[in-house]
Amino acid sequence: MISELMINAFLVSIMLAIGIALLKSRSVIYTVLLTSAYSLVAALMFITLDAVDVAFTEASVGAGISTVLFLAAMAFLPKKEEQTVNNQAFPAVICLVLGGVLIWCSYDLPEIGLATSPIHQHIVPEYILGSRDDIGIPNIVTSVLASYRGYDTFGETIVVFTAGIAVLAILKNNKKTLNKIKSQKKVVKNG
Amino acid sequence: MISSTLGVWNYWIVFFLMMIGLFLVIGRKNLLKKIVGLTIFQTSVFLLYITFGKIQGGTPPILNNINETVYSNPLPHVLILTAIVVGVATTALGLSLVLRINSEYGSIEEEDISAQDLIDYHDLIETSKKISVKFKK
Amino acid sequence: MFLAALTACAVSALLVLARIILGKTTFDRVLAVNSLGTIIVIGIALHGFYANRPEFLDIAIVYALINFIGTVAILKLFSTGSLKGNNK
Amino acid sequence: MDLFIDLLTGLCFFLGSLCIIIGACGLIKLPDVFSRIHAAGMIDTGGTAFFILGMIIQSGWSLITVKLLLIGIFIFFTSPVTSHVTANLAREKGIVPVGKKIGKLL
Repeated sequence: MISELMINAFLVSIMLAIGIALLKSRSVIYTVLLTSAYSLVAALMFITLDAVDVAFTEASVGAGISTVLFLAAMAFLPKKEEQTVNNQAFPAVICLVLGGVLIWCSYDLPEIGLATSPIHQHIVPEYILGSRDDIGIPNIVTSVLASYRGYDTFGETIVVFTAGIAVLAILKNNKKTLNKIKSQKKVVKNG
Repeated sequence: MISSTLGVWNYWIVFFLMMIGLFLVIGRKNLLKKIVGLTIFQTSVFLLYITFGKIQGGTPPILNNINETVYSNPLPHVLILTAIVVGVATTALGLSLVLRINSEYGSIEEEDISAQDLIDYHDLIETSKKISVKFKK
Repeated sequence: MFLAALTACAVSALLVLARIILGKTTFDRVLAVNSLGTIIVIGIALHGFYANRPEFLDIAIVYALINFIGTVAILKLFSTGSLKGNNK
Repeated sequence: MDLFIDLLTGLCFFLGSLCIIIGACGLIKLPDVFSRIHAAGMIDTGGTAFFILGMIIQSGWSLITVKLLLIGIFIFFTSPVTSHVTANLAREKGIVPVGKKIGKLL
């Protein structure tokens, strides 16, 4: 009972430590490393919170594909952050105030793992029974994802498709249009 | 005492992580760091949702043949499963935008980019002044 | 018994995390992140047994692979400056 | 019989915990990359081997055993590759091992 809570608290504290290290890091490759470690610990956290499918997705997508994407982008980018002496007090104050308000509100949230909290009352028992009797898939997450909430998943695929097309359109090597724009600029400058 | 503190400890740390992500987004000038901050923010929101779905003494929501099993809430898991995939699509889009900005401006520091924009803007104003002077003549 | 083993994992994870944060060179950090991944793989397997549902070891398999891919990709970027080809 | 299995598992877990804690302490304590690779290897080989052995003893003969064996095989193949790549790259990038007399070895 209490050991589950202890495991959760420990893991989440490790994630906080990694986050603080992220705040202090300067070189970009160190940041990417820390993000990878952060995703790893987050997925273990998902397992201890009983979200097995989410942990699977986070492990393969969050820790794997994200890291490789960051690295592939970093190959074309400058490797070090410039030491800027700008004033960071204003963003810090905003974040602290917002965090304080959120923590103040957290006293009204239900305690972790209470079976009587409102989220567990409404529609979930029907889904669990329906998944056993009507659909017949043992994994409830799959049956909700593909059957009860099928249109959401359809919309998700549309979003991913749009993002893929947008990435291709942005990264397309369109030197012709660039040269056209530059020549137009020159025409304007020369009068 | 310990139990009640542990009962809200997850929420506190999740809010701290959110604020770290927000600070990385609005406080840093490097565009890559901003995207890392977005990732942190996303993951903390996922953690908040999954924390709501946990039931003490429950098992993962995969049916077994024992009758009296308590399953954790599967609905947040479904939502977050969608959100993770969309989040990676967003990250890819942001990274491609950063790459494009780097090839156009030669830098990913916010101050450099805005300075170059300012110079271009002044150039544009001066040339338009010249053109208008020509038209008046 | 499983709880004791999980505690040992937790202690070593803390020590490895200290090395990630303190580490002097990038190689120290890469090595420590790899070790943290291994410890987490062990932790997932142990937690499956601890919660009496050890069917979820697939995640640990995925982890073992993803960890390796991430580490090698970081080292490759660090050595050649890009992810494609082996030109130096 | 159950007691015997539990005792064996406990022994394996004890040895595994010892291995990973010694490895983690080594990662903190040892002076440079080349010596820290030994400590990381301790975690990767000794720790995983003993823990997986203990869990195999506990689970009996089923699909879980196959999955555990797969994890063990993956880690046993990937760990030396990572160590080798790290050490090779560190040498190429010019990190000098502690205690090496310059010009003697390598």
